[in-house]
Parts: sequence; structure tokens; C-alpha cells
Amino acid sequence: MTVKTLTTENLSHLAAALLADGTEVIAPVKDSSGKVDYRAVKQAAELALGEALPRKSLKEFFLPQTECLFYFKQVKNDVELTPVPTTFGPRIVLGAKPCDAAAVDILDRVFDWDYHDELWFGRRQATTIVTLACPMVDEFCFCTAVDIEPATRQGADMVIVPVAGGYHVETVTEKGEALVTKYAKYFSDGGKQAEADTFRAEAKAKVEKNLGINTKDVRAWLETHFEDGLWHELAWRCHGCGACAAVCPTCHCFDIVDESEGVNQGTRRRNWDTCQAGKFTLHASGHNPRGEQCNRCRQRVSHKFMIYPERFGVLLCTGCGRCVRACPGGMVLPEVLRRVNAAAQAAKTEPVTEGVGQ
Amino acid sequence: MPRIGVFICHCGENIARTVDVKRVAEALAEHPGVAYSTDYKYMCSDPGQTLVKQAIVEHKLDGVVVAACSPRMHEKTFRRAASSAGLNPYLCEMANIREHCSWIHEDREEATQKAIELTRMMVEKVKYNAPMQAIRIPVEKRALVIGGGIAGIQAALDLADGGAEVVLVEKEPSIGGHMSQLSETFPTLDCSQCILTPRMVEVYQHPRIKLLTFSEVENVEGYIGNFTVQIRRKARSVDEDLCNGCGDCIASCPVKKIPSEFECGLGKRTAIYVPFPQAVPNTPTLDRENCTLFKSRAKTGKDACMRCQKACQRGAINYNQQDRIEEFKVGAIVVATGFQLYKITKEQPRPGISGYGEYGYGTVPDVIDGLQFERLASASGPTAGKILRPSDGKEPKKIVFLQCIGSRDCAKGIEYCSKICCMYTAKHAMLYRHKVHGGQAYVFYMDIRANGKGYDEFVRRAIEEDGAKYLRGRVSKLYRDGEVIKVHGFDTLSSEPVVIDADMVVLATAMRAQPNIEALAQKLSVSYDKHAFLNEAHPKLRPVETNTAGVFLAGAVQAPRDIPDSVAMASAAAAKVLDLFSADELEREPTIAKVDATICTGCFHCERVCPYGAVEHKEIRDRKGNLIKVIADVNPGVCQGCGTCVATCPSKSVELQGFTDSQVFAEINALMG
Amino acid sequence: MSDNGNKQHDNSFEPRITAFVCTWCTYTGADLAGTSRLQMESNVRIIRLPCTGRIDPLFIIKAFERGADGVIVSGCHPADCHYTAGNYHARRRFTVFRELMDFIGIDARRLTFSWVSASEGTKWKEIVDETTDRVRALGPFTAYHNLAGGAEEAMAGGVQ
Amino acid sequence: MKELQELARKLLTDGTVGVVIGWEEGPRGIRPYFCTRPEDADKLVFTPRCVHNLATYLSPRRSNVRELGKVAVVVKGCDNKAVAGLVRETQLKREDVVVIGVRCGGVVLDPYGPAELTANTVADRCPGCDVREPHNTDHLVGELPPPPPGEQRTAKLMSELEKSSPDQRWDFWIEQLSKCVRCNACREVCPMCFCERCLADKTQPQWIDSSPHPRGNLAWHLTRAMHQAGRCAGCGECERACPMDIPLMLLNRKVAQVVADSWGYKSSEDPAVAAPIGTFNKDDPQEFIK
Repeated sequence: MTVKTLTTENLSHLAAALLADGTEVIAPVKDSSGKVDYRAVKQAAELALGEALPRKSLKEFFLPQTECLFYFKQVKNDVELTPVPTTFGPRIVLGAKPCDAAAVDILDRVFDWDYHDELWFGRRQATTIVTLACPMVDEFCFCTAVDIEPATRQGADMVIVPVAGGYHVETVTEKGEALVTKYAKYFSDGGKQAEADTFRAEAKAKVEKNLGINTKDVRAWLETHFEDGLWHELAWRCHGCGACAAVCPTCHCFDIVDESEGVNQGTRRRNWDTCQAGKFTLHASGHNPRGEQCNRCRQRVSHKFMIYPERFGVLLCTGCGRCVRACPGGMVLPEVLRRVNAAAQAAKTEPVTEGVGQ
Repeated sequence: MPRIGVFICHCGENIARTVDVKRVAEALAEHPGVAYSTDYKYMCSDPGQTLVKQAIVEHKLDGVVVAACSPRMHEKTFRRAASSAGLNPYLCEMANIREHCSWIHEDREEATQKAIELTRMMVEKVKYNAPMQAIRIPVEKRALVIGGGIAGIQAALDLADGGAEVVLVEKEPSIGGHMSQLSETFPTLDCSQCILTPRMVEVYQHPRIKLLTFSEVENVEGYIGNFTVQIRRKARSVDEDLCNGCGDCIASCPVKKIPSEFECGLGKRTAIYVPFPQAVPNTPTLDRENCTLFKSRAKTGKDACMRCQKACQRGAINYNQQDRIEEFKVGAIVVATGFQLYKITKEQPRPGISGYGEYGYGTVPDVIDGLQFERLASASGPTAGKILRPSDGKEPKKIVFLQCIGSRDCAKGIEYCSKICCMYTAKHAMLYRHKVHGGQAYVFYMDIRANGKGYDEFVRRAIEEDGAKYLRGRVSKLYRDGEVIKVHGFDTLSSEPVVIDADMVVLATAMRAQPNIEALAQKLSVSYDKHAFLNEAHPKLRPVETNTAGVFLAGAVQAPRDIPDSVAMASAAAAKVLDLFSADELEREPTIAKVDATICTGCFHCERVCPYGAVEHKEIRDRKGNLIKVIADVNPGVCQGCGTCVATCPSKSVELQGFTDSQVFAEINALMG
Repeated sequence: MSDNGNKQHDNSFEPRITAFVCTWCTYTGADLAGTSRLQMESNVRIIRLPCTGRIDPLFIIKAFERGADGVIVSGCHPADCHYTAGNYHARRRFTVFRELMDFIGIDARRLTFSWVSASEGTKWKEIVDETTDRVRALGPFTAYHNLAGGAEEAMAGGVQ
Repeated sequence: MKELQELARKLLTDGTVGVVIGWEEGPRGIRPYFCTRPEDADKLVFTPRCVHNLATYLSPRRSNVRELGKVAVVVKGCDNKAVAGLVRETQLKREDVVVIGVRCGGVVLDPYGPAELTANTVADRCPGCDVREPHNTDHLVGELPPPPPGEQRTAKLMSELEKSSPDQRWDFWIEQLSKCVRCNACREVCPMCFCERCLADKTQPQWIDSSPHPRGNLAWHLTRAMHQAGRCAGCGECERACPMDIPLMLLNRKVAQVVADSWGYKSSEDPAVAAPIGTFNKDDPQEFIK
């Protein structure tokens, strides 16, 4: 790990230099209505670091909401396939939220599980992620409750922490090192470790107040409460839309479709999908194993806090709180976790476990 | 992989002249899913069809596209051919590369490219065609004939004699129509009443004809073989079952000066009346508008007069009779509602045009129309067959006939020829000469159209034997001058102006569609032309059918017709109906809508737009009988296949067979690539 | 992709126009134009449907997606519908759709709605020629055709 | 508020209904509340932050709500138009639901934002509201507050857009619709989107590309707007639900305007008023048809 300092001014120069060198620069950008999104910037001035949480997470830069897998064309009685390239030009993310970078790391596991996803890893390889330590967005942040810190190094190639006059810089990976080496002139030696540590500690303490749960107990409760009134209660309010999944940094389910582009030709595409949609598990036979919204509400919580950790050893949640902010029905995941945690704690003392729903 | 056969027709030179048919066949041979592609001189010919049939068998085709003329021309031909080769007929489609391509483009390159694309679109469509079976529906072997003129009478008699039950509806108190008003008929000069009356009586007495006079069609629902019609029996104020037609009521009626409709205003009638002595049925009708009792009721609320009721020994007069609706199930409908005459007054029953100001709008005394002349010439008419001027009862010594009043006159809004006027004017000239010896008839004409059997000879006779003077030209104005009517005309053959001092002028007025015929046409879903004559299905090949299956036309409802034409049409329509009734069930194209019960949510947008009321509610229950949902269901007998429900259904839970979403999508998809 | 529909012997732009017509009036009217040998522009491809009531706005959207530069929708005159009312329902549907298309920024001149009866072969020719001229002047509808660029995207190999 | 709570308690206690759907103060602002026990009735609130249109929970697809038995629903006048829509389209029998109307003086844009109702915070459907007091309800509660402040922003934006060139409109919409991720929140919160299988989910054929690229998104939003013609209650839930802040009500309002201008139809609280699509007048305007 190399420690450096980067002035606010030099961060801007660094971005300009990267752009000049033909590197794609992705950063939080503000639109005319004041909403922030991660977007490829054309010039350094567009950078809006340290502003609000971007509406969507970083995942779309590795798993685009729609992407072409190949192009097909039927010629007489044959089919011609044209694959898409799986290597990509250099790209850097400047000022990502640490939780969003952590999400990418979490997802690396599933994309290298039963199948090594060339498109995901092609983009991963080409991308250097620089995160900006987060002071907490609002009271719906709960990263610390799901084993992530507001300035985590997970998933980042380099972390920058706001300090007086600029940023304290820590490289995490070789990609981070390479960046510092190549653009050494913008970095000054030595960091402001103490100031950075204080920032981290304060942010962590703040987030910890939002939610405190034992994720292992939550998982244990989920394992024994496949049927529970809680799921029904959630389903009353839940509209079954996919807003939560769309903004979620870790929801990664996709649908593969063949899209016609004319006679006997088209593209096979991969599109974002969500387990909250009724049609997600609809079988061709007409049977739907998750036919009701209560099944789907359970699926989302279970996948994040039981199934994924069971398979990959990490939670499928970064505590960013986007689902809470996006939900049109007022669903609040930390509230659900708090209730499940309370029930799980109670179950430890009571021999018979009670459901938490009405 | 589908195995489609593509057959490109040269249509002799019709297509091949502008479309490189070989290239089209070659291009289609390369198209995915095409197993066989060829071209031939005349696909619709016997060898052409054999080619299609053989290819279906040899190449195991599961779809056929014939690129030739319009499917409206030969779709049935090729579907039949496909069927005889063992392929479901609905797996055959046509690409229209003649009417929509070779005939409308000159550039060979463009036309060829377009032909390739049109054919490719149909190949893509046919890949999604599904085998279908014709729909079989039972036939109600009873026919409704609307209109009791000569056409309706003929149709009713032919149908009844052929074994069908008939309901004959006439809006007037008696059947007979215009023909009963005529004196003699061209070209034989036999007496109209003499040939018509026996037929009227035959209708009345026929065991299989139910005659409903003073009645109108209120509503029509259903479809070929299964119409339900509601007939409004207008209140006659006379009980038809009790009345024996003695006429005592008529004699007792104090209101005697109502202009008679039957006599075209030249005679008078009473308030309770039969329109003419030979009326069928002979039951009187009370004209409530002119009846003292009803006028008193309207004014004071009290009944007055009541003489007819007192006079009737059968107690048949019922002043409180109401209109009532009777319902009949019928399998076919013959529309024979006839025509009306162009009026010589300023006001016309049909809007848009007015009468002739230069002829005085009917205000000049002794300027009458042809039908009035018929009444004057009729032995049973107001003058007992003597030709006398309405104004003073004198015998006219000079009489001028003007042809084409309203007809063939774009300025007055009717561009068509009324067909009968040349003939009846010649007849009038002839009758006049026979009745008024020494009288002189003049006829102003545009040209003589006498194209029937014995017709031209008839006109020649009027000129050569009966001395009618025919003047080619039009009359610019006429006016009353003392005793005479000054008629200013122009003889275009001698190029001289002509002025005639006439005693009487007869205007040969045009035949026009009945007022409000549109309302009936809409009830029957039959289209009509801009003159409101109802449209036949095909001007040459299906002249008595309409585009609504099971509805047929007879007589002047379709276009101006003379008696022989009307009778021929009536018999043709009857034959068509009898043909329809010859089987217990009939087959229909299976182009109908179908609901997917699994996805229908039951919002019933489809029900709201269906013009036929074909959408019904269906309950879906689980195995225990609990109601799950109520969804839409299409009655295949009622659905006519317009597909409006499909475009309206938000979730696309309903499909139109033969024009499914998949088929249309495939056609659109073929636009590219 | 393919330049089918373009007059290949000529380099100028030739629009592709899709016509959705009812079988009873306009299709028959177009047949009559053929029988009358009325020469007209060759840019129109007719898709035959039973009634304008069957014509779904989705057809028009899909036609634009598939490369149409203009669209014609045509059926029976009011009161002439073979099915009595299909055209009245279509008229309401397309009243909304046309305004919506305009609002979204699709030039309304790319859309022609007409009533052409079975006897109006001449009117059909006029509709075809006029629409072709109008759309030819507007140029190719690349703004729509390039919206997804799925195939091109794959061929060019650039994703994100 | 007390009146509402008392009424809910009574309906739950005497077994008239199994659930009262209203609003509660949640962990993050106001949210829908499903009150099933009389003792919870005090949680029910009505404030200017009660934005959500609860009629959407009456759709037959909400099986988990249906489990709770007969439903009483709290509606504002605008929400009540959606109830009428559901009855009109036979998705709901009026006698199967107890409608509790609340007199309303307008709501804010964001149920999670500030509670104060001002010209800046007022929801777009409120200014000029003609149903502050709902009609055809089973119960009507609350005092009638003063009319909402401010003016409709969408109307202004719409007329600005209409004044711009087609190309500018196109660019505007393509930029907006490019943001769409097809999460379907707009559809799922809409009370009138009750189809068992949405057309957008139909795959044979796939009229609407399911891919969230501009082509698929445009086809989807055009179709949705078309399907809202004469049906949209104007509640604006689609726009509020959109995580990408696409101004969807612009489309719905445009369609509503066409429907009103062409055939004089306005969305109504009366289920007996016939919807304009599915009916016609022989003399409907047709200037655009040659």
C-alpha cells in the first residue's frame, strides 16, 4: 500500500490527463435537476465528487442494463453468429462510493462461479476503481451492519479520503499502484493518515447508530422461517416493481432474450431482471413457484442474507440504502432486518420461535 | 424449419411485362424457410394449379404463397387447390404483385424489387399461419323480405314456393308498391294492375308467407343463418283479425278531403282508408294525423267523432292500439325497399339538392310528374283513365314531356341515369295519343336509352305510329301564360329555339333512394353508395348479394331498375336464399376472434367495441367450483372477424385468427432485411 | 443494413412506406387503382387487415422500428365500415396516437391517415404519391432507426 | 384524524372489513398502512404527505391484500377516480369495498420530503383540484381544507415542449427515456395497470422490446400512454415511483388533454360515465384524416 496526498486541484488535473490519454473516466455527475448519476465524463469540470449518492450504483458499468451477447442471422438453412468482443479499452472510476466498489467485489464471486463471465471480467480488468471515503449519506445508510465500513477498501483499487485541501490517498491493488506511478506528478508523497483515520472513525460511528444487527442470527432465523407472516405483511405494501433491484448495487439477476431485428436476424441480449417481478419465475407450463408477492419479498431478503452468504461467504448487501429511497411503497429494509434480528435474539432465549409478522 | 412453397405467376404478360418473375422466384428460393420456388405463365389455370398441388406433395410443403393477382380474385382458388393436395387451405396466402405492383409501376427494376418484398412479406406471414377449420353454423330456414313492391312480392313468392318460410314486411298499409300505381307497362302495354293484383293476392293467401303491412324493421341482430329481427307493427287502429274489410268505417268517416298518397295528390281519401280498392290486405288503416278523434285528443284530451267505431259491426276499431314489436328468427334477408321519385317541388325528401326552379318547383298548375300522369291514365285513377288537366279538367291538346329531370344532371346533383324514364315517357306519349285523338305530344330528350328487349321498337312506335315529336334538347324555362304553359326549349338537331304553347307538361323525374334508407342499411351492416343505393357485393359477379353474408338485394334499392330487372333480381335473390337454405348448416370463414382465458383480466374493453355483441361473459372456476374470475368469451357464430377487439385489448388476450398478432408482426418484420 | 426498397439504380433517397389498410375499402380501392392501371410511386408496401379497427398503434411503432420512413393507415369512410363501426373506433384510437407521436417529436408528416373507399382508386394513388413525396422530402427516419442499433452495435463490437 | 381512526376502529371491530388501507407515519415519511386490528387504528393518519394512491391495492392481482378479507380504503378525491376506473372496468365490485373519502386540501410531491404544503412542494395534480371532497363514497371524513396553493408545473412544461420543434421534443424524450431501466415501477404502482399479463411481457410476438434501450423504452412508454387514454386517473404515482425521475405524467397529461379536447371527456369519480375509448360518436373530429 502506497500512501500519497492529492490536492483538490490535482484531482481535476488527473482527470483531465486521463481523458487526454484516452482513458474513459466515470464519475458522479450532476444533471440539470440536481440528481447525481455515475456517468462517463467528457471533461474534468463535470466531476461532482462527494455529492449525493448516485441514483444507480456502479454495477451498470460491469453489467449494463442491456447488452448484446451476439448477433445472429439466418442464411438459407444456416445461422451465422457474430460474437461481441470481450476486451475493453482502459477505464477509470473516479470518486465511487466505497459501498458501490465493495458491491462489485461481492459480485465477482457469482460471475466466476459456475461460469466465468467474460463480459463482466473483461470490464473488470479494464477498469480501475478509485473510491472516495463516505461520511454517510443519511439515516438509511447501514453499511456497518452488513460488514462494510464507510471507507472500506473492498473492491477499490485506490481509496481517497477527504482531508483539508484535498485527499489522503491509499493504493489497494496493483492497478491502484500503476495509476499512482503513471500519473505520479499529481500525487505528493506522504498522506495525512491521522486526519483520514478520524474521518473514517467518525463516519463509522455515525452509520453504526442507524442499525445494529447480528447478520449470523438473521441468517439463522431466515433458514427456519421460510413460511412466516412477515412475508405476507411485506407483500401487502410491496408493489412488486423492480425499482429496488434496479438501483441495488448487488442485485444482479438478468434475463436473456433474442431480439428480432428483421427477418431471421437479431441480437441475443442480456437485460436486468428482478425476482420481484411476478413473471420472473413463471414456467412455460404456467406454473409459478413464486406466484405471490409474499414469496418474492422473501426471496429478495433470503438471497441477500442467507443464500448468497451460504454459497459465497459474503452478504449480498452493502447497506447503501438505495432500495429504501427508491421504494414507492415505503418498504424499509433496515426495518425488516431490525425486526428479524429482534426475533432471532428472542428465539435464542425462547425455545419456540415465533413469527414476527402479524 | 418451415417448408414454404412460393409460386410466382406471370399472368401472361400482365405481371411478367414489368416484373422479372424469374428473379423474384430466384430471390425467394434463397429466403430461409422456402423449400420450393418457381414461376409459371398462368398459376390459376389448370396446369398452374396442378403445379402447386404437385409441389405440395413432392416437396412436403407446409405453407404456400402464390404471388399473383389480388387475393380478392383468386385466394379461394388457390386455397381450394392446396386443400385438394392435402394442405390445410388456410396455410395458403397470396402476394398481390399484379394490382399492387405490375399494373401500377413501369420501372422494371423497381417493380421487381417490390414484388420480391411483397412475396417475402407473405412468406413470413404464412410461417405463422395456423391450420383452421371452417365454422359450421345452423341455418334458420325462414327469410325476411323487406318491401312489398313487385320485387319483394316476387322474392317472397319464389321463396315460399321453394319451400321456405317468409316474413314479408311492408311499411305502407298495402303491398303493391309503385307498380300498383301504374296504368300500363312498357313495352307491352299490358295493364299493370291486371298482372300485379293476382300476385298480391297470392302473397296474402300463401301458407308460408306471413304478411306484415304497416310495419317496419326496428332492429336486426345476428348473422347469416341466424338473424333475429324485430318488426315494429305500427298501430293501425283496426284489429286485423276482426276486420272483414266491409268498408262501413270508410263510408262513415266525415273527413273526406285528405289528398290521397296513392293518387299522388290527384284524388282524395278519408281518414280511415284503404289506399286503393285492390289493396292487400283489404284492412283499413286509420290516419291518426288527420282523424277528428285524435286531433281532439291532442287538443282537449277528449275523444270526439268515433263514427267509424260505431259503424263497425265487428268491433274492430281500436283507438288505443299501440305500436308493438314482434320478433322473428330468420336465416336470410332480402332487401327490396325500392325507390322514391325526385320531387318537382323545391323541397326534396333527401337533402343536398333541390328541384327545378326553371320549371316552377311544381307550382305551375298542370306541370306534373310521370307518376301523376300514370294515375291520370289509369282506368282506376281519379279521372277514370281520361287524360284531363288537374287545373280545370280540360283535355290537353298539346302536351310536352321533359326527360332527365334530375337524372344525368351534375348541376342538380344526380349524375346517374334513372334508366326507366325514356321508356315510360314513350309509353306516356303513346297512351296520350290513344286517349286523346288529335292530341300532340312533344318530348324533349337528351338521348334515347332503350336497351331492352323490344324497347327500341317501342320508342320507334311512339314516334312513327303515334306521332310523338321528339326534340333533342333541354327546356330552359316554362311558365303559365293565360290558358297555356309556354315552354321554351332548344332543338339541338336543328339548332333552333323552340317555343311550345302546351296545355300540360309532364316531367320524367329521376329515381332516387328511399329517404332514411341509410338507417336500415346500418341496421343490416350493408354499405351504400353516395346516392344511398345499397351496394352489391360485386357489380358483375355478385349483383344480388351484399358484403354482409345473408343479406340480399332486389330491385331499385340497389340502383334504378325497371320491372323486368327488379323481378329478375328478386328471383335471383330468392334463388340465392334457397341455395343458402338447402343445407342444414353452413360453412363460414374461421376468421374470428378468440380469447386466451389464462391472461384475460375481464376488463371488457372488447365487449364495448364489438359491433356485433359477440363478446360474452364467461366464469372461470377452480376444481371445487369457486369462482376465480369472469372473463371475455367470443361467440364464434356472432363474431364477424373485424378484429377491433384485438387492437383494443390492452393485454392482447384476444387474437383474430387469420390475422393474428404474430402474422402481422411477421409481415412488418419482413420490411427489413 | 439492406437497401431493399431503395431504387438501387438511383442514388437519391427513396423512402420506405408501410400501409396498413382494411380489406373491404382501401385494399379494394388499391386493387381498383391497379385494374385502372394508375401509375404511382413504388415505395408503399401494403399490409392487409380486415378492418381499420384491427390496426393497432403497435403496428406503426414496429414499422418505424423496422425501417419505415412513413406509414399510411387507411380504411372505409365513416358510415361505410363493413363491420359498421371499426373505423369509428380506429378514428378515436389514432386521434390520440397521432397527437402522442407528435408530442414525442415524431414529425406528423410521416403519418398519413385516410379514408379510401373501394371505388376511390384515384384517391389511393394520390395518397400514395403525396405521402411518398412528403416523406421523401423529410428524409430517412434515422433518428428512430438508430434507437437501439442492436445489430450495428454487435457488428461494430462496441458495448458501453 | 380522530374521525378517521374512530371509523376504522368501528369497521374493524364490528367485522365490516378485515383491513383498512390508509396511511401511517413510517420510518421514512408517510407510507401505506394496512390496519388489521382495531387497536392499531390510531396509527392511521391523514396529512398533506399522504401522497400514495391506495386504490392500486384494490386490484385483483394483489392476492396478499385480498387474503385480509373485505377491504376499506381511504381515498382522496383523485384516488377515488381510480376506484371508479376499477369498477368501470369490472376489476372491482363497488359493494366489495368500503370507500372512506377524506376531504383534502392538496398533498406534497414527496411523502418523504417536507410536510409543509407550499407552491414549491405541492404535488402537480393538486392545483385546480375539482374533487377536494370525494363523491360516491361510503364515508366522508375530515374538514374541507383551503384549496391547494401553486400551479401545475406539468401543464407549463407541456406547453413549453409543444412550442419547441419536433426535433427538440424528440431529443428531450429520447434523453428522458434513455434513463428508463424498465423496473416497471410506473406500471406496478398504477391502479389502472391491472392486466394479468402486461403487453410488455408478451413475447410471441414481442411487440415491445423488453430490453431497456431507447427503442424498447420508447415503444413501452408510448404504449403505456396509449393504454391510459381515458383511463388515467391523473394521480401521478407513476412519475413519483420512477427511480430515474422520468416525467411520465407529461405523457399521461398530454393524452388526457387530447381526450378532453377531442371528445370532452374528463376522468370521473362516477363508474357509470363511459370511457372515451370503446365508445364513439359518428361526428367525432377527424381533421387529420384525408
